[in-house]
Amino acid sequence: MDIRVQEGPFAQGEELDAFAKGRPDVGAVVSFTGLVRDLAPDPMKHMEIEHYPGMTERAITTIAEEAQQRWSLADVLVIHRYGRLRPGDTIMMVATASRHRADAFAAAEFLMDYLKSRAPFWKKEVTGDDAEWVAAKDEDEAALDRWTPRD
Amino acid sequence: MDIRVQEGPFAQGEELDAFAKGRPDVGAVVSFTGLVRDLAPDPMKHMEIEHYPGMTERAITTIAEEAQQRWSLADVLVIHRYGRLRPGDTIMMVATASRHRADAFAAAEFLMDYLKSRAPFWKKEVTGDDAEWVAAKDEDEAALDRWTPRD
Amino acid sequence: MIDVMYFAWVRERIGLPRETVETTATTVAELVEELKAREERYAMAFSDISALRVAVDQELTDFDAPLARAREVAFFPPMTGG
Amino acid sequence: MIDVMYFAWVRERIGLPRETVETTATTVAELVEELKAREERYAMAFSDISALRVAVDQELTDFDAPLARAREVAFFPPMTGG
Repeated sequence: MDIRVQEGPFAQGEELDAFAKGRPDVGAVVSFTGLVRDLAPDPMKHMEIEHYPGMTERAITTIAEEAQQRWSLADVLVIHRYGRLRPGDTIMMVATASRHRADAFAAAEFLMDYLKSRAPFWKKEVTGDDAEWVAAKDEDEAALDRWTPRD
Repeated sequence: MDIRVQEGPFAQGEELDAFAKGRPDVGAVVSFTGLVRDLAPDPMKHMEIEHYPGMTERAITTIAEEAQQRWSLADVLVIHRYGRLRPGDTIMMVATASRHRADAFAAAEFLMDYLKSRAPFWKKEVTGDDAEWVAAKDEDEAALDRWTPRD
Repeated sequence: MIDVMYFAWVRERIGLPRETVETTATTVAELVEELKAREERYAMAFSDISALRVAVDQELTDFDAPLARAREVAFFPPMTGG
Repeated sequence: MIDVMYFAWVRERIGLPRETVETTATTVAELVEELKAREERYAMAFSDISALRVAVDQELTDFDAPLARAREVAFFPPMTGG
Protein backbone atom coordinates (compact mmCIF):
# COMPACT_ATOMS: atom_id res chain seq x y z
CA MET A 1 0.00 0.00 0.00
CA ASP A 2 1.48 3.30 -1.10
CA ILE A 3 -0.27 6.53 -0.08
CA ARG A 4 1.14 9.93 -0.88
CA VAL A 5 -0.30 13.38 -0.19
CA GLN A 6 1.95 15.94 -1.82
CA GLU A 7 2.12 19.44 -3.24
CA GLY A 8 4.36 18.65 -6.19
CA PRO A 9 3.41 16.99 -9.48
CA PHE A 10 3.76 13.29 -10.22
CA ALA A 11 4.25 11.38 -13.48
CA GLN A 12 1.23 9.12 -13.91
CA GLY A 13 2.86 6.97 -16.60
CA GLU A 14 5.98 6.28 -14.54
CA GLU A 15 3.85 5.60 -11.49
CA LEU A 16 1.73 3.10 -13.43
CA ASP A 17 4.81 1.33 -14.80
CA ALA A 18 6.38 1.07 -11.35
CA PHE A 19 3.13 -0.08 -9.78
CA ALA A 20 2.50 -2.86 -12.33
CA LYS A 21 6.07 -4.14 -12.41
CA GLY A 22 7.34 -7.38 -10.91
CA ARG A 23 4.04 -8.85 -9.73
CA PRO A 24 3.88 -12.45 -10.95
CA ASP A 25 0.47 -13.06 -9.34
CA VAL A 26 -1.20 -9.99 -10.83
CA GLY A 27 -3.23 -10.23 -14.03
CA ALA A 28 -5.10 -6.93 -13.82
CA VAL A 29 -4.10 -3.35 -13.06
CA VAL A 30 -6.65 -0.51 -13.07
CA SER A 31 -5.69 3.14 -12.78
CA PHE A 32 -7.70 6.32 -12.44
CA THR A 33 -6.29 9.78 -13.01
CA GLY A 34 -8.13 12.97 -12.09
CA LEU A 35 -7.21 16.07 -14.08
CA VAL A 36 -7.98 19.77 -13.74
CA ARG A 37 -10.45 20.56 -16.50
CA ASP A 38 -10.41 23.79 -18.45
CA LEU A 39 -13.97 24.48 -19.45
CA ALA A 40 -14.97 27.34 -21.68
CA PRO A 41 -16.59 29.88 -21.50
CA ASP A 42 -15.12 30.58 -18.07
CA PRO A 43 -11.45 29.69 -18.30
CA MET A 44 -9.99 28.80 -14.95
CA LYS A 45 -6.68 30.42 -14.07
CA HIS A 46 -5.88 27.85 -11.47
CA MET A 47 -7.27 25.53 -8.84
CA GLU A 48 -6.37 25.68 -5.16
CA ILE A 49 -6.70 22.46 -3.20
CA GLU A 50 -6.81 22.79 0.56
CA HIS A 51 -6.45 19.76 2.79
CA TYR A 52 -6.29 18.77 6.44
CA PRO A 53 -2.73 17.58 7.06
CA GLY A 54 -2.68 14.47 9.20
CA MET A 55 -6.34 13.65 8.80
CA THR A 56 -5.91 13.36 5.02
CA GLU A 57 -3.36 10.56 5.28
CA ARG A 58 -5.42 8.83 7.99
CA ALA A 59 -8.64 9.01 5.99
CA ILE A 60 -7.01 7.69 2.80
CA THR A 61 -5.29 4.88 4.70
CA THR A 62 -8.61 3.85 6.25
CA ILE A 63 -10.28 3.84 2.82
CA ALA A 64 -7.45 1.81 1.26
CA GLU A 65 -7.49 -0.72 4.11
CA GLU A 66 -11.22 -1.13 3.68
CA ALA A 67 -10.70 -1.78 -0.04
CA GLN A 68 -8.11 -4.44 0.78
CA GLN A 69 -10.56 -6.15 3.11
CA ARG A 70 -13.38 -6.12 0.58
CA TRP A 71 -11.47 -7.30 -2.48
CA SER A 72 -8.52 -9.51 -3.24
CA LEU A 73 -5.85 -6.93 -4.01
CA ALA A 74 -2.12 -7.36 -4.43
CA ASP A 75 -1.55 -3.64 -3.94
CA VAL A 76 -3.11 -0.17 -3.82
CA LEU A 77 -1.62 3.17 -4.82
CA VAL A 78 -3.11 6.58 -3.99
CA ILE A 79 -1.41 9.89 -4.84
CA HIS A 80 -3.30 13.13 -4.15
CA ARG A 81 -1.96 16.63 -4.60
CA TYR A 82 -2.82 19.85 -2.79
CA GLY A 83 -1.89 23.49 -3.35
CA ARG A 84 -2.06 25.36 -6.63
CA LEU A 85 -2.81 23.40 -9.81
CA ARG A 86 -3.27 24.55 -13.38
CA PRO A 87 -5.67 23.32 -16.09
CA GLY A 88 -4.49 19.99 -17.48
CA ASP A 89 -2.52 19.14 -14.33
CA THR A 90 -3.02 15.76 -12.73
CA ILE A 91 -4.80 16.18 -9.39
CA MET A 92 -4.57 12.62 -8.18
CA MET A 93 -4.32 9.01 -9.18
CA VAL A 94 -5.44 5.68 -7.83
CA ALA A 95 -4.19 2.27 -8.97
CA THR A 96 -5.22 -1.23 -7.94
CA ALA A 97 -3.59 -4.57 -8.75
CA SER A 98 -5.36 -7.91 -8.54
CA ARG A 99 -5.45 -11.40 -10.02
CA HIS A 100 -8.82 -10.64 -11.54
CA ARG A 101 -10.18 -7.60 -13.33
CA ALA A 102 -13.47 -7.45 -11.44
CA ASP A 103 -11.68 -6.90 -8.11
CA ALA A 104 -9.30 -4.32 -9.56
CA PHE A 105 -12.16 -2.33 -11.13
CA ALA A 106 -14.48 -2.48 -8.11
CA ALA A 107 -11.72 -1.46 -5.69
CA ALA A 108 -10.64 1.48 -7.87
CA GLU A 109 -14.23 2.77 -8.12
CA PHE A 110 -14.74 2.30 -4.39
CA LEU A 111 -11.53 4.23 -3.64
CA MET A 112 -12.60 7.06 -5.95
CA ASP A 113 -16.10 7.31 -4.51
CA TYR A 114 -14.71 7.53 -0.97
CA LEU A 115 -11.89 9.91 -1.83
CA LYS A 116 -14.43 12.27 -3.44
CA SER A 117 -16.58 12.65 -0.35
CA ARG A 118 -14.63 11.34 2.65
CA ALA A 119 -11.05 12.51 2.27
CA PRO A 120 -10.55 16.06 3.62
CA PHE A 121 -9.78 17.99 0.43
CA TRP A 122 -11.52 21.14 -0.73
CA LYS A 123 -11.18 22.56 -4.23
CA LYS A 124 -11.39 26.22 -5.14
CA GLU A 125 -11.58 27.42 -8.73
CA VAL A 126 -9.98 30.75 -9.50
CA THR A 127 -11.23 32.41 -12.70
CA GLY A 128 -10.07 35.93 -13.42
CA ASP A 129 -10.99 38.04 -10.37
CA ASP A 130 -13.39 35.48 -9.04
CA ALA A 131 -12.76 32.48 -6.81
CA GLU A 132 -15.30 29.88 -5.87
CA TRP A 133 -15.26 26.79 -3.71
CA VAL A 134 -16.37 23.73 -5.65
CA ALA A 135 -19.67 22.50 -4.19
CA ALA A 136 -20.03 18.86 -3.26
CA LYS A 137 -22.42 17.05 -5.60
CA ASP A 138 -25.42 15.08 -4.40
CA GLU A 139 -24.52 12.39 -6.92
CA ASP A 140 -21.12 11.94 -5.28
CA GLU A 141 -22.73 11.40 -1.89
CA ALA A 142 -25.25 9.05 -3.51
CA ALA A 143 -22.43 7.08 -5.16
CA LEU A 144 -21.38 5.86 -1.70
CA ASP A 145 -24.69 4.04 -1.23
CA ARG A 146 -23.76 1.22 -3.56
CA TRP A 147 -20.90 0.21 -1.25
CA THR A 148 -23.06 0.04 1.85
CA PRO A 149 -23.68 -3.55 2.83
CA ARG A 150 -27.34 -4.46 2.84
CA ASP A 151 -28.36 -7.01 5.42
CA MET B 1 -10.32 6.36 -31.07
CA ASP B 2 -7.04 4.49 -31.27
CA ILE B 3 -7.11 0.72 -31.79
CA ARG B 4 -3.96 -1.32 -32.23
CA VAL B 5 -3.53 -5.07 -32.64
CA GLN B 6 0.15 -5.85 -32.62
CA GLU B 7 2.75 -8.52 -31.93
CA GLY B 8 5.33 -6.29 -30.28
CA PRO B 9 5.32 -4.93 -26.76
CA PHE B 10 4.00 -1.51 -25.76
CA ALA B 11 4.89 0.81 -22.87
CA GLN B 12 1.73 1.22 -20.79
CA GLY B 13 3.05 4.25 -18.88
CA GLU B 14 3.99 6.17 -22.02
CA GLU B 15 0.68 5.22 -23.61
CA LEU B 16 -1.22 6.50 -20.58
CA ASP B 17 0.73 9.77 -20.58
CA ALA B 18 0.12 10.33 -24.28
CA PHE B 19 -3.56 9.41 -23.98
CA ALA B 20 -4.24 11.78 -21.06
CA LYS B 21 -2.29 14.71 -22.47
CA GLY B 22 -3.75 17.90 -23.91
CA ARG B 23 -7.42 17.29 -23.22
CA PRO B 24 -8.82 20.42 -21.56
CA ASP B 25 -12.34 18.97 -21.31
CA VAL B 26 -11.29 15.71 -19.66
CA GLY B 27 -11.41 15.29 -15.90
CA ALA B 28 -11.13 11.52 -15.65
CA VAL B 29 -8.92 8.91 -17.29
CA VAL B 30 -9.28 5.20 -16.49
CA SER B 31 -6.85 2.56 -17.70
CA PHE B 32 -6.83 -1.20 -17.50
CA THR B 33 -3.75 -3.32 -18.14
CA GLY B 34 -3.84 -7.10 -18.53
CA LEU B 35 -0.65 -8.96 -17.64
CA VAL B 36 0.54 -12.54 -18.11
CA ARG B 37 0.43 -14.10 -14.65
CA ASP B 38 3.03 -16.54 -13.41
CA LEU B 39 1.30 -18.82 -10.97
CA ALA B 40 3.11 -21.45 -8.93
CA PRO B 41 3.17 -24.45 -8.70
CA ASP B 42 2.99 -24.75 -12.48
CA PRO B 43 5.26 -22.04 -13.84
CA MET B 44 4.30 -21.00 -17.35
CA LYS B 45 7.11 -20.81 -19.85
CA HIS B 46 5.15 -18.59 -22.15
CA MET B 47 1.73 -17.73 -23.49
CA GLU B 48 0.74 -17.91 -27.15
CA ILE B 49 -2.05 -15.64 -28.27
CA GLU B 50 -3.73 -16.50 -31.55
CA HIS B 51 -6.06 -14.06 -33.25
CA TYR B 52 -8.15 -13.66 -36.38
CA PRO B 53 -6.50 -10.89 -38.42
CA GLY B 54 -9.05 -8.54 -39.88
CA MET B 55 -11.92 -9.65 -37.70
CA THR B 56 -10.01 -8.67 -34.56
CA GLU B 57 -9.75 -5.02 -35.60
CA ARG B 58 -13.37 -5.00 -36.76
CA ALA B 59 -14.66 -6.54 -33.54
CA ILE B 60 -12.69 -4.12 -31.33
CA THR B 61 -13.78 -1.13 -33.41
CA THR B 62 -17.43 -2.19 -33.08
CA ILE B 63 -17.04 -2.57 -29.31
CA ALA B 64 -15.33 0.83 -28.98
CA GLU B 65 -17.99 2.55 -31.10
CA GLU B 66 -20.69 1.02 -28.94
CA ALA B 67 -18.92 2.36 -25.84
CA GLN B 68 -18.81 5.83 -27.38
CA GLN B 69 -22.52 5.67 -28.05
CA ARG B 70 -23.36 4.55 -24.53
CA TRP B 71 -21.20 6.97 -22.58
CA SER B 72 -19.86 10.47 -22.96
CA LEU B 73 -16.24 9.76 -23.89
CA ALA B 74 -13.59 12.11 -25.19
CA ASP B 75 -11.47 9.20 -26.42
CA VAL B 76 -10.87 5.45 -26.28
CA LEU B 77 -7.60 3.52 -26.56
CA VAL B 78 -7.29 -0.24 -27.06
CA ILE B 79 -3.99 -2.03 -27.58
CA HIS B 80 -3.98 -5.84 -27.75
CA ARG B 81 -1.00 -8.06 -28.45
CA TYR B 82 -0.81 -11.48 -30.09
CA GLY B 83 2.00 -13.99 -30.52
CA ARG B 84 4.37 -15.20 -27.82
CA LEU B 85 4.30 -13.48 -24.44
CA ARG B 86 6.22 -14.20 -21.26
CA PRO B 87 5.11 -14.01 -17.60
CA GLY B 88 4.90 -10.40 -16.49
CA ASP B 89 4.40 -9.10 -20.03
CA THR B 90 1.56 -6.73 -20.73
CA ILE B 91 -1.06 -8.47 -22.89
CA MET B 92 -3.29 -5.52 -23.55
CA MET B 93 -4.51 -2.20 -22.30
CA VAL B 94 -7.66 -0.14 -22.50
CA ALA B 95 -7.99 3.54 -21.60
CA THR B 96 -11.02 5.83 -21.53
CA ALA B 97 -11.19 9.60 -21.13
CA SER B 98 -14.28 11.50 -20.03
CA ARG B 99 -15.45 14.59 -18.21
CA HIS B 100 -16.79 12.43 -15.41
CA ARG B 101 -15.36 9.41 -13.65
CA ALA B 102 -18.54 7.32 -13.78
CA ASP B 103 -18.51 7.31 -17.59
CA ALA B 104 -14.79 6.57 -17.80
CA PHE B 105 -15.10 3.62 -15.37
CA ALA B 106 -18.24 2.14 -16.91
CA ALA B 107 -16.86 2.35 -20.45
CA ALA B 108 -13.55 0.73 -19.46
CA GLU B 109 -15.35 -2.17 -17.76
CA PHE B 110 -17.69 -2.56 -20.72
CA LEU B 111 -14.74 -2.65 -23.13
CA MET B 112 -12.97 -5.26 -21.01
CA ASP B 113 -16.04 -7.47 -20.68
CA TYR B 114 -16.56 -7.45 -24.44
CA LEU B 115 -12.90 -7.87 -25.33
CA LYS B 116 -12.77 -10.94 -23.07
CA SER B 117 -15.57 -12.81 -24.80
CA ARG B 118 -16.23 -11.12 -28.14
CA ALA B 119 -12.86 -10.21 -29.65
CA PRO B 120 -11.30 -13.15 -31.53
CA PHE B 121 -8.28 -13.93 -29.39
CA TRP B 122 -7.36 -17.34 -27.98
CA LYS B 123 -4.77 -17.87 -25.29
CA LYS B 124 -2.61 -20.96 -24.90
CA GLU B 125 -0.47 -21.56 -21.84
CA VAL B 126 2.77 -23.45 -22.36
CA THR B 127 4.19 -25.02 -19.20
CA GLY B 128 7.18 -27.32 -19.59
CA ASP B 129 6.19 -30.04 -22.11
CA ASP B 130 2.52 -29.25 -21.80
CA ALA B 131 0.41 -26.73 -23.65
CA GLU B 132 -3.19 -25.94 -22.92
CA TRP B 133 -5.77 -23.61 -24.41
CA VAL B 134 -7.24 -21.31 -21.78
CA ALA B 135 -10.91 -22.17 -21.35
CA ALA B 136 -13.48 -19.40 -21.48
CA LYS B 137 -15.05 -18.80 -18.07
CA ASP B 138 -18.79 -18.85 -17.46
CA GLU B 139 -18.35 -15.75 -15.32
CA ASP B 140 -16.89 -13.87 -18.28
CA GLU B 141 -19.91 -14.70 -20.42
CA ALA B 142 -22.19 -13.79 -17.48
CA ALA B 143 -20.40 -10.44 -17.11
CA LEU B 144 -21.89 -9.36 -20.45
CA ASP B 145 -25.42 -9.60 -19.08
CA ARG B 146 -25.11 -6.41 -17.08
CA TRP B 147 -24.67 -4.40 -20.29
CA THR B 148 -27.76 -5.81 -21.96
CA PRO B 149 -30.53 -3.25 -22.00
CA ARG B 150 -33.64 -4.47 -20.20
CA ASP B 151 -36.87 -3.27 -21.66
CA MET C 1 -16.41 -21.55 -53.21
CA ILE C 2 -15.97 -20.36 -49.68
CA ASP C 3 -12.93 -19.75 -47.45
CA VAL C 4 -13.19 -21.76 -44.25
CA MET C 5 -10.92 -20.84 -41.34
CA TYR C 6 -10.14 -22.63 -38.10
CA PHE C 7 -8.63 -21.17 -34.94
CA ALA C 8 -7.15 -22.42 -31.66
CA TRP C 9 -7.92 -26.08 -30.89
CA VAL C 10 -10.30 -26.35 -33.85
CA ARG C 11 -7.35 -25.53 -36.09
CA GLU C 12 -5.19 -28.06 -34.24
CA ARG C 13 -7.75 -30.88 -34.50
CA ILE C 14 -8.46 -30.32 -38.15
CA GLY C 15 -4.77 -29.79 -38.83
CA LEU C 16 -4.90 -26.69 -40.99
CA PRO C 17 -5.70 -23.00 -40.53
CA ARG C 18 -7.78 -22.42 -43.65
CA GLU C 19 -9.00 -24.06 -46.81
CA THR C 20 -11.19 -23.26 -49.76
CA VAL C 21 -14.31 -25.38 -49.85
CA GLU C 22 -16.63 -26.16 -52.74
CA THR C 23 -20.06 -26.30 -51.17
CA THR C 24 -23.78 -26.18 -51.84
CA ALA C 25 -24.62 -25.55 -48.17
CA THR C 26 -27.08 -22.71 -47.62
CA THR C 27 -26.50 -22.38 -43.86
CA VAL C 28 -23.53 -22.71 -41.50
CA ALA C 29 -25.10 -25.86 -40.04
CA GLU C 30 -25.27 -27.48 -43.46
CA LEU C 31 -21.62 -26.62 -44.08
CA VAL C 32 -20.72 -28.23 -40.75
CA GLU C 33 -22.55 -31.43 -41.78
CA GLU C 34 -20.66 -31.51 -45.07
CA LEU C 35 -17.32 -31.06 -43.28
CA LYS C 36 -18.14 -33.73 -40.65
CA ALA C 37 -18.90 -36.21 -43.44
CA ARG C 38 -15.44 -35.70 -44.92
CA GLU C 39 -13.06 -37.22 -42.40
CA GLU C 40 -12.80 -38.31 -38.78
CA ARG C 41 -10.77 -35.23 -37.77
CA TYR C 42 -13.59 -32.95 -38.93
CA ALA C 43 -16.19 -35.13 -37.17
CA MET C 44 -14.09 -34.85 -33.98
CA ALA C 45 -13.64 -31.09 -34.21
CA PHE C 46 -17.36 -30.52 -34.77
CA SER C 47 -18.67 -33.24 -32.43
CA ASP C 48 -19.95 -30.74 -29.85
CA ILE C 49 -21.14 -27.65 -31.64
CA SER C 50 -22.17 -25.95 -28.39
CA ALA C 51 -18.43 -25.64 -27.60
CA LEU C 52 -17.86 -23.73 -30.84
CA ARG C 53 -18.43 -20.26 -32.18
CA VAL C 54 -18.79 -19.20 -35.78
CA ALA C 55 -18.17 -15.99 -37.73
CA VAL C 56 -19.44 -15.35 -41.25
CA ASP C 57 -17.50 -12.66 -43.09
CA GLN C 58 -15.85 -11.69 -39.81
CA GLU C 59 -19.10 -11.15 -37.90
CA LEU C 60 -20.06 -13.45 -35.03
CA THR C 61 -23.26 -15.28 -35.85
CA ASP C 62 -25.26 -18.48 -35.18
CA PHE C 63 -25.02 -21.91 -36.74
CA ASP C 64 -28.35 -21.42 -38.49
CA ALA C 65 -27.07 -18.29 -40.27
CA PRO C 66 -27.44 -18.30 -44.09
CA LEU C 67 -24.34 -18.59 -46.26
CA ALA C 68 -25.70 -16.70 -49.26
CA ARG C 69 -22.97 -14.45 -50.64
CA ALA C 70 -20.64 -15.36 -47.72
CA ARG C 71 -16.97 -15.37 -48.67
CA GLU C 72 -15.41 -16.42 -45.37
CA VAL C 73 -16.59 -18.67 -42.55
CA ALA C 74 -14.52 -19.18 -39.39
CA PHE C 75 -14.91 -21.77 -36.64
CA PHE C 76 -13.29 -21.43 -33.23
CA PRO C 77 -13.77 -22.04 -29.51
CA PRO C 78 -15.17 -19.32 -27.21
CA MET C 79 -12.80 -16.37 -27.25
CA THR C 80 -10.40 -15.62 -24.42
CA GLY C 81 -9.16 -12.11 -25.08
CA GLY C 82 -8.38 -9.34 -22.65
CA MET D 1 -8.40 23.51 26.13
CA ILE D 2 -9.15 22.28 22.66
CA ASP D 3 -7.71 23.03 19.24
CA VAL D 4 -10.41 24.16 16.85
CA MET D 5 -9.64 24.15 13.12
CA TYR D 6 -11.51 25.62 10.16
CA PHE D 7 -11.15 24.71 6.49
CA ALA D 8 -12.25 26.08 3.12
CA TRP D 9 -15.06 28.67 3.31
CA VAL D 10 -15.53 28.07 7.03
CA ARG D 11 -11.93 29.21 7.50
CA GLU D 12 -12.53 32.22 5.24
CA ARG D 13 -15.72 33.31 7.04
CA ILE D 14 -14.22 32.98 10.48
CA GLY D 15 -10.98 34.50 9.29
CA LEU D 16 -8.50 32.13 10.83
CA PRO D 17 -7.39 28.54 10.27
CA ARG D 18 -7.14 27.41 13.88
CA GLU D 19 -7.39 28.60 17.44
CA THR D 20 -7.16 27.20 20.92
CA VAL D 21 -10.46 27.42 22.78
CA GLU D 22 -11.18 27.29 26.49
CA THR D 23 -14.47 25.43 26.72
CA THR D 24 -16.77 23.53 29.03
CA ALA D 25 -18.74 22.05 26.12
CA THR D 26 -19.32 18.30 26.38
CA THR D 27 -20.47 17.81 22.78
CA VAL D 28 -19.62 19.29 19.39
CA ALA D 29 -23.05 20.94 19.28
CA GLU D 30 -22.39 22.71 22.60
CA LEU D 31 -19.03 23.92 21.29
CA VAL D 32 -20.77 25.29 18.19
CA GLU D 33 -23.25 27.21 20.40
CA GLU D 34 -20.37 28.71 22.41
CA LEU D 35 -18.60 29.76 19.20
CA LYS D 36 -21.76 31.26 17.68
CA ALA D 37 -22.28 33.37 20.81
CA ARG D 38 -18.82 34.91 20.42
CA GLU D 39 -19.07 37.06 17.33
CA GLU D 40 -21.12 37.65 14.20
CA ARG D 41 -18.57 35.93 11.91
CA TYR D 42 -18.91 32.70 13.94
CA ALA D 43 -22.71 32.97 13.91
CA MET D 44 -22.54 33.38 10.13
CA ALA D 45 -20.19 30.45 9.59
CA PHE D 46 -22.30 28.14 11.73
CA SER D 47 -25.73 29.44 10.66
CA ASP D 48 -26.60 26.33 8.67
CA ILE D 49 -25.04 23.34 10.35
CA SER D 50 -26.44 20.92 7.75
CA ALA D 51 -23.94 22.46 5.28
CA LEU D 52 -21.04 21.57 7.57
CA ARG D 53 -19.05 18.51 8.51
CA VAL D 54 -17.08 17.95 11.69
CA ALA D 55 -14.09 15.82 12.65
CA VAL D 56 -13.02 15.11 16.22
CA ASP D 57 -9.38 14.09 16.56
CA GLN D 58 -9.23 13.65 12.76
CA GLU D 59 -12.19 11.28 12.54
CA LEU D 60 -15.40 12.33 10.82
CA THR D 61 -18.27 12.36 13.30
CA ASP D 62 -21.66 13.95 14.08
CA PHE D 63 -22.51 17.19 15.82
CA ASP D 64 -23.83 15.31 18.84
CA ALA D 65 -20.48 13.55 19.35
CA PRO D 66 -18.96 13.91 22.84
CA LEU D 67 -15.86 16.04 23.35
CA ALA D 68 -14.49 14.14 26.34
CA ARG D 69 -10.72 13.84 25.94
CA ALA D 70 -10.86 15.39 22.46
CA ARG D 71 -7.79 17.43 21.56
CA GLU D 72 -8.73 18.65 18.10
CA VAL D 73 -12.05 19.57 16.51
CA ALA D 74 -12.31 20.63 12.86
CA PHE D 75 -15.20 22.24 10.97
CA PHE D 76 -15.46 22.29 7.19
CA PRO D 77 -17.85 22.05 4.24
CA PRO D 78 -18.52 18.72 2.52
CA MET D 79 -15.29 17.44 1.02
CA THR D 80 -14.48 17.64 -2.67
CA GLY D 81 -11.49 15.39 -3.17
CA GLY D 82 -10.61 13.12 -6.05
